Amino acid sequence: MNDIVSILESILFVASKPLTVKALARALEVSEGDIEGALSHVSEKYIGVCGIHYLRVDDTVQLVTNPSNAEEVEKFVARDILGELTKAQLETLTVIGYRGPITRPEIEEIRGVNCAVILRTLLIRDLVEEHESSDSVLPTYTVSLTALRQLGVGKVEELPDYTEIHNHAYFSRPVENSHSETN
Amino acid sequence: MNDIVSILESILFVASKPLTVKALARALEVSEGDIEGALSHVSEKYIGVCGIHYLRVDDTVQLVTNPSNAEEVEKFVARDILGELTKAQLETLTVIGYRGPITRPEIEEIRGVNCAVILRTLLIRDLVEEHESSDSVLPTYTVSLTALRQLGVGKVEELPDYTEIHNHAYFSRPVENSHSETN
Amino acid sequence: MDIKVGQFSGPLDLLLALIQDEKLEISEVSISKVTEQFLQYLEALDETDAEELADFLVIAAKLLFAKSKHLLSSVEPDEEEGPPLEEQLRLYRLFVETSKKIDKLWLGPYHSYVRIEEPRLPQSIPLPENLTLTNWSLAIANLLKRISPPKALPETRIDRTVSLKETISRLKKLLEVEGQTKFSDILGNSATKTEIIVSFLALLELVKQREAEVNQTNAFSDIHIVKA
Repeated sequence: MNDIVSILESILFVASKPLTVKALARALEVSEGDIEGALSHVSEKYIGVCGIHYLRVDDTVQLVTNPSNAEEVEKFVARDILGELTKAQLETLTVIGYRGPITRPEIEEIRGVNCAVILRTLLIRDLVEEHESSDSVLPTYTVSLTALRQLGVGKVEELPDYTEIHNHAYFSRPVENSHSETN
Repeated sequence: MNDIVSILESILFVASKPLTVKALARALEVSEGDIEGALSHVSEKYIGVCGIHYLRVDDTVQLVTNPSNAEEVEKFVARDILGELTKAQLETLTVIGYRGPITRPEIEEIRGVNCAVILRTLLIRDLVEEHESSDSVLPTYTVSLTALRQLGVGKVEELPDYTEIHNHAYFSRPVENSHSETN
Repeated sequence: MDIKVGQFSGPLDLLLALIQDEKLEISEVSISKVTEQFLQYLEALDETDAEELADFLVIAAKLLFAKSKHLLSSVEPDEEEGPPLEEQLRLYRLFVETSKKIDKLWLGPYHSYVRIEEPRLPQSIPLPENLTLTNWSLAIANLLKRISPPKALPETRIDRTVSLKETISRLKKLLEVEGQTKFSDILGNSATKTEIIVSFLALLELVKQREAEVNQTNAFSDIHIVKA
């Protein structure tokens, strides 16, 4: 087993939520005393000027951002979410507009890149809607009314060259290459 | 404004995704040079036995857990299932890792085979990244931070025998070949 | 050696396997030795996969080119053709050996994890100003442009693949009718480098099949082709 302090740092980092000393002791199969000992090292390190701080409330612990940096962090989060659409976000949105309802693997097949993070952002910004599909395990996506309103159209069929692009040969190809791992 | 290193740590901590030096400079309203200076401090701190590690490929950075703690961390987060790589995927990823940023024709020159489909698969699996190149018509490819996380290294330079292979003369002189016969 | 179609990740992988199977080191001589086996494998390839066949044909052309250098002295190595095949193969082998180490890391116990921050939402989210119909149409046009080339490429490769077979049968017919010809006549005036390679490949194939014989009076003169 590695250095228990190092392991605790890793776990507190990924957890993104408060963890109890008891839960940590059980997971690492050590005593609560050992955890307390390691946590005292963690508490000395993530303090002061460090951008990541150690926070303890009763017997729950977690890592959080340094409160002094709150303003910059908020600004970053806001800008990250509120700024203009990136090229990739806009492109993903058009694919959903012309081909929706569409699943994530289908979008990725068309764009040729992973779209997980982009879809999450578009969902948070209320530009796409997620639908549980009855005949598939995967949810499907369509552009939201909010996005259509911003574009000044009433429905997706009113998007520029809708019929032509909706039926475009590059999109209509069956999902082929994703399985041909041999090449 | 607080210590730029501290703010960077906070932002990398909350971002939960790879960030570019450019995006960080814009968010903090400082020069990219200032960001680079601060990142060099971050890179020296989150390394070695520390539970949090610093990853970098090209101009993209992210904080992740120390790869040595994977076993314990996996008790708290869903295990990454990236699956095995096919021989062709492995070859292509290796070429990109050691020779990236690299264009598709350059990869094909080394592998002697068309790599369009395999690159698409690697892009969809988020194992390589495509970069629009300003000084070339062709996009270049690097391995992604996702791939580095799976390989458990902080940067491509930590890959086995990186310097030797990265600097391998493309057209090695016949005299130099005697040593390559030994392996 | 029992070789199966699709077993190799490419022509260099096959070439490497053939040389290693003969327990030879990579050299001009060893590559020359396995040329015949390489061509045999080519015949076993699924011809419907034109793209794969084309990649194997490029290496086959290089192999035959190297083999014929000594026979036909008018064939000068072209600087644009890139490094000698043995150099290319050594570099490729270096990456194959390294990829095995990468595989160990890939499957090994050491992986890093990212943290997923709970989304922090501001009170109200304004709409992105750049979501306009103009940008919309621009984005979809760019995407369509970007995803078109990978599909166009195989078509040009198919042309090349088809033309090897066509060239062989054209040459065969020509010899049957005329009895003899010259290499320059086969090429015509506007032959591209690819056409020269394909024609040369076709000629060597006919020599191999003992359908034709070639001779040349001096180093840079035309090649005379006679029906065997």
